[in-house]
Amino acid sequence: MGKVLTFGIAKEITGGGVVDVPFENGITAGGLRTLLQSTYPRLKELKSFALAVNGEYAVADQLINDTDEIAIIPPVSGG
Amino acid sequence: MGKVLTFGIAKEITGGGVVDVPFENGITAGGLRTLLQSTYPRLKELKSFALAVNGEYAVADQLINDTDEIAIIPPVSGG
Amino acid sequence: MLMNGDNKSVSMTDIRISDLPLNIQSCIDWVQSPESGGIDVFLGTVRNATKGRKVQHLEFEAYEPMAIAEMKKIADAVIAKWPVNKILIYHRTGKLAVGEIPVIIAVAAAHRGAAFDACRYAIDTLKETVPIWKKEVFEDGEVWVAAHP
Amino acid sequence: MLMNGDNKSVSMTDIRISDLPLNIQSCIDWVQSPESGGIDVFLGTVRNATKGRKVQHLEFEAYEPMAIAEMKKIADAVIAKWPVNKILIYHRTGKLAVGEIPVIIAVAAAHRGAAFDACRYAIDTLKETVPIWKKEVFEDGEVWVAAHP
Repeated sequence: MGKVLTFGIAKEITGGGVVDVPFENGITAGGLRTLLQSTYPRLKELKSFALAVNGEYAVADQLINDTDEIAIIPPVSGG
Repeated sequence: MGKVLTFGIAKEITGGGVVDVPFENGITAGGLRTLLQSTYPRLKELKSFALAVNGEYAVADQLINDTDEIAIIPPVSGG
Repeated sequence: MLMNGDNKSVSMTDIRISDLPLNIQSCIDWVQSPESGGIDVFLGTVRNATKGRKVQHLEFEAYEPMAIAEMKKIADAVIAKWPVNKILIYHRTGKLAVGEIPVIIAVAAAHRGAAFDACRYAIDTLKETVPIWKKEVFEDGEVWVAAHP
Repeated sequence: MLMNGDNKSVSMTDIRISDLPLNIQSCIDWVQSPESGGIDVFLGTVRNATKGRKVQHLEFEAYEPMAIAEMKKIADAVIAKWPVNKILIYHRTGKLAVGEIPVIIAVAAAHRGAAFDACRYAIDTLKETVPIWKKEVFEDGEVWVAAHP
């Protein structure tokens, strides 16, 4: 179980700025992404979304622990 | 005989902001350019210079009258 | 003054996220220096319409620590790629009315080519990588920009 | 309001030569409009050195009526080539100290690509065609820039 920060449309889809997600320590970023999509199916409607771990974009095979700061990054639109 | 406006280094070379130049009506811009170079040989040391007639860059075969506003345009360096 | 690469890079860059209006003149004053011959400044401005739909206002949200880090990466890449003297990147958050300025990027360089290239790279990259999100609010609804295909 | 092509072009452009300092914020305010999503601003600044030689100040001289006409041609070309909303070109004359701003070009457009391209075209062309001359004054002499090979 870990906390996941959400922003923009992901915050609306998940219903909160921080959500609890039941993942095991050592899950990959790719695995967590799939878990998030099955927990919140509307994430699949997005053009794309990335995960950030400790403030950096995560790569798919990166391992994640519940002490990491994890965030869902929907398509960015600054500027 | 007509008046020629001068700017920048051309003003220094010719010794004045407006100089009298003894040309005949109907001289071409190219002809006036040659006349100016023989009157003020230091103009030949410039990287280039153009003539303007009535506020427009002149082409070489353009005919000039003493009622035209004529100017020597040394290499520009605005900005 | 002794400076290592990192300190030098820090003194050449000013990166900020704020919910307050940006003072353009102050931004320009900061990047200007006697060594620079040209400054390119890009200002984003809130348009009144998107695809013919009238925009009432925008709302910007940032994942601030990561957004600052990504903006710093952009500034560092600019300094590595072009001979520029200073780069400033400010982005606003919160509610912005039509005509307000969500982003300003200012780049000063000895020669203008580097300033233009670096400024354009910076805004193009910011729009691709920096975790900031914009919601367009219309009379009859709202849309998170670029969220859906 | 009825407008023909010429009047429209005039209302989209602000061209000026002045021996007074330029107010950057006013320039930006003038080009900004609710239809624009981006503004690119180029500022020329007086550098403190040329080829290692210390500059004391610059002096700018213009053949004013022709310079204004050439600057208008640039603005008209910009409007013909790119979808921009407004373009402003100001150039100073007279004596300018290091750090002062001889030229400002500001271009507003719906999308940033046009603003960048147009602004860069405008300053590049200004430096080639507009009859304005710059003298660099050093401690021990002075040089009309670009005059000699």
